[in-house]
Order: sequence, then C-alpha cells, then structure tokens
Amino acid sequence: MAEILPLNKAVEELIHDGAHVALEGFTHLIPHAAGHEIIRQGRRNLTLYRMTPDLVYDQMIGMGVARRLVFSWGGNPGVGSLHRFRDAIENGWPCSLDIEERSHADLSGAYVAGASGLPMTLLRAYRGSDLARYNQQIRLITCPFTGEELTATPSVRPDVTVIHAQQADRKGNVLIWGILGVQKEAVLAAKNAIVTVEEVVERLDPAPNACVLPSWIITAVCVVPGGASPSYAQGYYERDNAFYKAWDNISRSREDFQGWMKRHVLETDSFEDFQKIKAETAQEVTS
Amino acid sequence: MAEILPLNKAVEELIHDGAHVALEGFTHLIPHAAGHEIIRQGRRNLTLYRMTPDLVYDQMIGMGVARRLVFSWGGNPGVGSLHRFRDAIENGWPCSLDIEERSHADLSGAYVAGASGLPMTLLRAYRGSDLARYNQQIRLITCPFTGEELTATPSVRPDVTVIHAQQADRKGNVLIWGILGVQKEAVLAAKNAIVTVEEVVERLDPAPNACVLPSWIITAVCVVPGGASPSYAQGYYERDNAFYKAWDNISRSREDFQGWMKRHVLETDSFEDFQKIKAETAQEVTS
Amino acid sequence: MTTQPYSADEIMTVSAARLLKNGAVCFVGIGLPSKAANLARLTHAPDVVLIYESGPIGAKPSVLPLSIGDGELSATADTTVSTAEIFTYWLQGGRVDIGFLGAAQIDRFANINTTVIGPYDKPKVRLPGAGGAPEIGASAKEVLIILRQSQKAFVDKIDFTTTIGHGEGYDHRVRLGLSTKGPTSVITDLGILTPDKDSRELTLTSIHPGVTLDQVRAATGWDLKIADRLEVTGAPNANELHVLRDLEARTAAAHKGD
Amino acid sequence: MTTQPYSADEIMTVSAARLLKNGAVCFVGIGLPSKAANLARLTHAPDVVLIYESGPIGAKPSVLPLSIGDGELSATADTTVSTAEIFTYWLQGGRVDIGFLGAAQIDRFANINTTVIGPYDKPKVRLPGAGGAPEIGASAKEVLIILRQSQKAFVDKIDFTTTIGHGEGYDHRVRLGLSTKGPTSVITDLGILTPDKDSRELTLTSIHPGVTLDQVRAATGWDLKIADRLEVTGAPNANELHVLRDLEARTAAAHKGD
Repeated sequence: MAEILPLNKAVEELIHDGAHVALEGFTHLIPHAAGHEIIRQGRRNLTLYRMTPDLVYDQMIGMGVARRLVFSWGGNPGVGSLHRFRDAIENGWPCSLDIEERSHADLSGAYVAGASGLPMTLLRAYRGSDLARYNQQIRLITCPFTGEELTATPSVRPDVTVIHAQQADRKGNVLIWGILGVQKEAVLAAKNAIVTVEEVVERLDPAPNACVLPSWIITAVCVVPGGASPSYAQGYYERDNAFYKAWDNISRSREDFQGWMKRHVLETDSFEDFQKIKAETAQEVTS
Repeated sequence: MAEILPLNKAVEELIHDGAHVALEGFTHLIPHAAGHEIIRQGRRNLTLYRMTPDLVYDQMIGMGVARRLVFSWGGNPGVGSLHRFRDAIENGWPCSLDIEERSHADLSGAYVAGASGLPMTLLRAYRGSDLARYNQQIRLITCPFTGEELTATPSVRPDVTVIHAQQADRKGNVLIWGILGVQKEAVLAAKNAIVTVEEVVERLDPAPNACVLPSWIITAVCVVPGGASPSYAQGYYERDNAFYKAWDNISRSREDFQGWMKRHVLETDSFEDFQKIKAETAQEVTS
Repeated sequence: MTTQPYSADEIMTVSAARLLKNGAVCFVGIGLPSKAANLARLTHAPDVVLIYESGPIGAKPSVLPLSIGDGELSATADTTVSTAEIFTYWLQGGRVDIGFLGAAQIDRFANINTTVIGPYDKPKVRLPGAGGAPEIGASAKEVLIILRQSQKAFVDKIDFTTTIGHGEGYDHRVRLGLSTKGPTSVITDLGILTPDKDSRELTLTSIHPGVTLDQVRAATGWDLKIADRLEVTGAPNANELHVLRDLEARTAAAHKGD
Repeated sequence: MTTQPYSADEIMTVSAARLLKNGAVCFVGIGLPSKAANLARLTHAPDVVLIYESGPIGAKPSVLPLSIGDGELSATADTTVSTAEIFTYWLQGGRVDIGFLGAAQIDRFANINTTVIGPYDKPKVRLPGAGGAPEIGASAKEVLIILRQSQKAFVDKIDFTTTIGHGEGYDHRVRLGLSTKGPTSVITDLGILTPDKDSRELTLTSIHPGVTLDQVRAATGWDLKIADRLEVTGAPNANELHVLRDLEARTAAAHKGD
C-alpha cells in the first residue's frame, strides 16, 4: 500500500546515491518537482533511465546527479539542444557521464519486459543502424520456429521509478489519463515507485478500462500540485512552452545555469517555493 | 477501412474452408452469431484458435467445422464439460480433431506477439508441466544477458479473427469496454477481422484511453444486436446462465445435439431468426 | 457460546478464507477459490486484492461470479486490463502473493491434473485443460488449493501434471528453477493438508471437527501422512457463517431463474 | 490564374503534403513532418490517419503541436495508447503505411544521422539521438523525409547511421532482411529527391519553380544526380496556401505569449 508522504521525505527514504532511477513522462506529466527534490538533496552517482531526457534531466545532469544515462532521445522538444546534456557528453562537465543509447521501440519494450518480470526484450530493431555497433547490449537471437534473426536487449528494472499523475485517492490508488507514455510500465518494472499527483480526491471515477495504478504497486504518493510544470497535466494546466524556450538561454552557459539552479532550486525548499521564485524571475525576463 | 456488411456476406467472403480462424471473447462478448453463421455456411477443415473454447466452439466442433484446435481451456464455464469437444477428442466424432494445447499465459502472449509482428512469444511458462512434453512447439531459449532459460512459443497469426463489440460508428470504428480479453490483440494479429456489434451509433464517445479499434484495422463490421448471446455484452444484456446450464443436456447426446443444431441453426436464416426459435424452445423446456 | 451447525463445504470455504491475509494480492480461480476469497474480503480481509484472469484487478463482487469473466467483476474492479496484461505485468511480473486454485486431481506432492484422465493421446476423460494454472503455480509467491477430498481426486499418481506443486518433492521446485513457494496448503472438506518441511509431501495438519482420521484416509488415494501434532480446525464462527450464507443467498437470488 | 507568392518552406510543406494519399496511415515525426501531414489532412486527405509516437492514434489537431506529446493530439485522437503499444502493435505490427521523418544529416542513399557530428565517443556535436526513427525507417511500409537542403545537412558521408535509408544502395535493404521500401522521397525547400530505381541513390526528380540547378547543387554535399526528365514542382495552389497559413496562424495564436 502506498504511503502518502511529503515529496522530500519520499526522495530521502527511497532514492539513494548510486541507485538506478527512472523519471518517466512522455512530454505529458513529467515529474519535474521530483527531479528538483533529487537535486536539492544532492544525490550522486545515479544511473538515470528515461526515454526522452529533457529539461528535468538537463538540470539533474548539469548538477552532477548522474553517472550514467540510459535514453533514446535527448533534446528540448520543439526548441533544440539540451546544453547541459551536451556539455556532459561532449566535455564531461560537471562530471563524466556514461551513456547507453537505445531507440524508443527498444527502451519502451525494455520497460514492458521489466514490468513483465523478463530479463530481456525481444523486437525487430536497429537493422542497419550504427547504434547496434556502439551498444554491446544489443544482441541477435534466432527464432526457433522461423529462423528469423530478432533483436534482444536487456530489460529495464530500476530501483525506483518516479512519475507524476493527475489524481490519487486517499488509499493511494492513482489515475492517469491522456498521453500515458511508458509510466505504467516504468512503475511496474521498478522495485519502488514514487508518484507525485496533482491532487488527492475522495473518489477516483475511472472509466471501465482506465489507466489505474493500484495503491499496492506504489511505495509513496506525494501531493505536488503543478508538479509536472513546465510540462503539462491534462485537465489541470497547459505546457509552459515559454519556459522550454527560455531554458535554451538559461542553460547555455555553465554560469547562468548554476546561478539559476542555485536561486530556483537549491535555495528553495519545495516545488511550491520554486514556482513562486520562477514567477518572479519570469517577470524580470519579460520586463 | 471497414465495410459495413451483413454477417452472412462477411463470413462468405472472408472465411474459407481450411482457414485459420480465431473467434475470441473472454466470457464477455463471445461472437456466437458469427459462429452460427460459419456453421450455417458449412465451413470445413478450419484451424480454430481460442483461449477458452466454450459453447460456440462446442457447436462448431460438433458440426464438423474444425480440423484442428489451438486452445488453453475448454469447458462450459460454471457448468462442466463440453460434450461435443470431448466427443471429438475422445472418440473422433464427427471427425478427428487435432489439438494444440497451451496455457492462458502462453496463448494470450502468442496473440500479443502476433499483433506485434513477431514470430514468437517469450515468457516464463510450463516449468514442470507435462504440457511441454506433448506440445513440440514449446521450446527453451537462453537469455543472452542472464543465462536464464525462458520459454519460446510460436505467435498466433490467424487468417481471420472474429470478435463481438458493443458499438461501431458509421465509419466502422469500434468501441469495447468492460472485460476486454484478448480481442484487440487477436484482431491486430490477424490478416482480416470481422467485428459484429450491438449497434452502430452516430458518434462513439470513448474515454481518453478507451479500447478503440480503428476502422482501418477491421475488414468488416456487421450489426448483430444480441450477437454475443448467450454470453453477455456489458451495458446491453446479461449472460444467459440458464442457457449455459441447458447446453449441458442439449449437447450430451449426439442425436439431441444434432436435432437442436438443425432446428436452431441450420434451419434458421440469421441470428435474429435463431433467437426467436430459441425463445420458443426455451418455453417448451421450462413448461 | 454454542457453534451453529455448518456443512462440510462451509468449513472448507471458511478455512480457506482464513488463510488469506488482509492486503494480500490474490489471483483467483473460479468456483471454490472465488467463493473463499470473497468470503475473506467480506470478513477479516477487506483489503484483499482479487485479480481474475479475465482482466479485473481489485474486483469486489457483491454476488459470486458464475464465470471467470462476469460483468460484476469488471463493474466492481479498480480497473480492468486485457487478459494478456494480467499474465504479463501482474502474474509473471511477480505482483501476486497468493495463487488460489482448484483442481480435478491432485497427488501427494500437490501436483495438479486438469488435463486428462487416461493417456494424453487417447484420453478416457478429457478435462478442460490448463487455463492459467501452470503459470499461477509457478509465478504466484504462494499457492493455495481448495477441493473436496475423495479417492477420485486425491490420487496416488496423476495421469498428467498440468500444474506443478512440489514435483517429486524435496527441492524439486528449486531444481526446476522456481523461486516461489508453491502450494502451502490444500484445503478440503475434511481438513487441511500442508507440505512436510523437508519432503514436501502433503501431510494432514488439521482435521475438521467431527471428521475421523479413517474418513480422511478413505478419501485419499495414497497412504496419507498425518502430522504428529494434528490440530482440529476451528469451527466457523457465527459471523463467518452469516456472511457466507448471505453471499450465497444474494448469489442465488441474482441468478434466480437461470 | 496567377499563383500567389509563397516561401521556400511553404512549397516544401505543400509538396510533402501532396505525397500523402487519403486514408494512408502515417507515423508522424514532430516539426516539419507533422506540419505537412496535417496540411494533407486539412486539404486532399481528410481520412489520413496520424499516429504520434507518444500514443495518439488518429490525431486531428486544430493547431500544430510543439512537442510530440501535446495534449491537443490526445484530445483529438480516436484513442491514445501507451508509447510501448505504438511501437509494438502499430509500427512493428506492420500497420503503418508511411513513416514521415525529419533529419539532421542525410547522405546520398537517404541514410539519416540524428546522433552525433564527429566520433561517437568524442562527439563534436551531440545530437538528440534515435528516438523512434530506426524502427520507423525499418517497419513503415514506406518512408518520406522532409528537411531543408544545405551543405550542412546533405553530406557526402554521415558520421553515424542512426536510421538506415538505402544503406550502401542497390539491394542493401534486402540483404539486411528488410522487406519494406525505405525512403521513397526526400522533400526539401529546393526540390524533391527520389532514389534511383537500381542504385537507390537520391536523384533530383523535381525542382521547385524558380530554383536553379546550381542552387540545388550548391546545397548538396555530394555530386548530386539529376533526373533525365527533371520535373518542375507544381506551385502551391491558393487553397493549399490558405489552409497552411491558417493553420500556422491558429498555431501562433494558440501559443501567443509562449
């Protein structure tokens, strides 16, 4: 059964230095608040998994949280490069970052395999792609029935998966709707799961086949309204596209990035506090 | 794009002697009307797939439609044996029936693999079970990452899958809710799909992540109100438990069975017609 | 306090229900397992999570389902997923605490036959087959089996191992690569059998009140081991019987005329 | 009838849109592919089916998405499935007619690099990576590629093959075990390139009105083959331009202040 906990407590108890951690959310419902809390608590040497490392991983990588990154597409969606991600890979700043690079088909399948208790994913992938030359974990196996060669890759089974969702009830059952990404699979693939939610409601009212994550597969539920911002939460708030664009400038130089992170994350106590400061500095930028 | 066709036309055009055909529906939404139409049209030598062959397959097998059956549980749910299924396997009546027997985990996975364009399913299964001795298609493969032995079985890719659903719109998009079974996977695994529906509505009103089968993966949509009876259609009608019980008597002897099939299926033109006759004979039974 | 009279089936169901801990995630077979699991949910284990292979997770039926996919299961569930997902993410993914099975035939090591009586290729009686059982038996952390005890069901040698229990006994499960416990109790209308801690052979460890050892032996197709400290099963209490009978009455009323 | 003035980007988008047949099932990349695909949907191909890798199937956005997972896509879709399902049942399952991709770098055989400039282990520029492209390129029945033509993008040798086009040409796809067609057109702001029927080398087969061959050659990092019968792309018609500009205006208005 999920415990309803403050986010800082959940991160403190469940995410340890050196852990394998996935923060998932495909454009929608990205767990930014949780990423900030991991940075605030100074975690180090994490192996991070994420199909689409974007701003939240740029921030975590730039702050030296990650030792290794498993991913399939790293960019600022609709804007361009992730400067901190690039700086880490191109220049090893602030520390060297190992990467394990896969495709969306593979990595989403790897979460499915992890959720299914399997050690490997089986798919048709990478035919003719150089990715298979640089990732030694991409193997071929032969179908015993047809003789076809198929791709096998290791499944993903994080120590902790962190996602953001729209609603939980008081027992910690979670409801997600709209773009689901691989969140359910990432939760089921992990040993522990932290779910930040927009709100706790008296009663979930799911459609018959809705995406419900039962309380008993979740370790901690944390109420963090707006906790996906600057990404969006369908039914709650829109994507803050302006911030995605602004991030391109904020993150371009190491100094600007560090200054911003200090003021907005390290010197704030919570995501609520961060949002206040962000609103203030957004005024400065536009004025 | 699906064509909206009368059921007899769809069966005539799409299901041929010798074809591999799956009629799916897990207790809920079993395509009985389609099964009757296949019997009426005198199809022979079909390879039939179904996780849970029940009354509709008992009828098809007893009428000599099937040459081979791939299945995982064959019974009259909550009642007992399928007498025609047993007579075919135990005594080869009315013709010999080859069986390929699998477990639910395997066969549902085999539909998933079929839907995914893969030739094989990968799972943990059959450990210590004699099923693996009698089904030569159950193989072991070794995970290249962990050395674990996993089970590999062939995927299922029928020529035609037939299912029943609650609603279609005029374009042939289909909406299903409640117990979904493996219907979506069975449709996606097949070359062609026939979907019988309770009704055509002006506009489907699906929840955000509802089970919708787009028109363009379906070959024919046939409007057959009540077409899942004696199984049920959530939101439309209940399971006819009395008929499941009655079937035990009807099907016990070859003669009674043949008489019933003649009167109810062979000598009726349509499922509507069948339902009228069935209502009449139900009166006879209870009076 | 006097105990109310009760039937052999009732004490079987009540005894099985008592073995389900509150909060346990239980993969439920239809029939006797489903009845016992719902009795547990309606008595001491309100937070037991019932998963049915047709797709419902967290089903809370007010009447007993007649089939494994009754609408009542889906309508009362936390959510309903595809049957394939039940077997991949939930069972194979290691999320199930208790697999709750019935059986046609069982042997001394709690191996189950639901496939054939007689040779596989020329069966005397063709049974329904495996369904979900082989993987429930392998992947659920623990298995409970409920069935009525008789010479026909409790046989010296099963004709076909559909679902492995403890195989040939001792560490056979481990040798097969299984890390789950397998069957931990077999609950019948006469008593409760549990595997010996070394040999894993089923041993009568609890006998229902008023049942004699001779009765149990006569209903067992092998020389049944009896525990040194044989317990007598606690009789169903008034509340258990009340809730069970209510449930059965509601079920009968709902299916009246069927 | 006089043609309206239009930009190079506009004729690129219109030319790409025209290649999508009504009813085609199209796996859409974000940015230029998404714009062209939606223009097709709003003009000659109202029944084109747009699938985005984030999960929406049959999306009908009224404004262009800025990200691959905008809420507008899900809100207007026939349904939204998990990202994993998009890649298994829909792409790998062979349900996609057209994979519609962009590219950072492309070579003469339409192989695409979106991974690195420079050596993989010591990149000069680290690009975003593969995303869904390698499997879109392999599993979609056919691939369209849209990108602006320049020496920087159209290179003699790509540093990294993220997504195979025609490999080393000729039957290389077949030798790799691929049964799909691969890239059938590359649409740029200068013209349309299609693979030679034997060598599969990209050949300029259509040039946009007013563009010179020298311009095209100057924007290509290899000695570009020109078709014997070079066509001139039909100019965007008034309706195409109207619909495209409307779409862009609606999009700008929706994201005003971003």
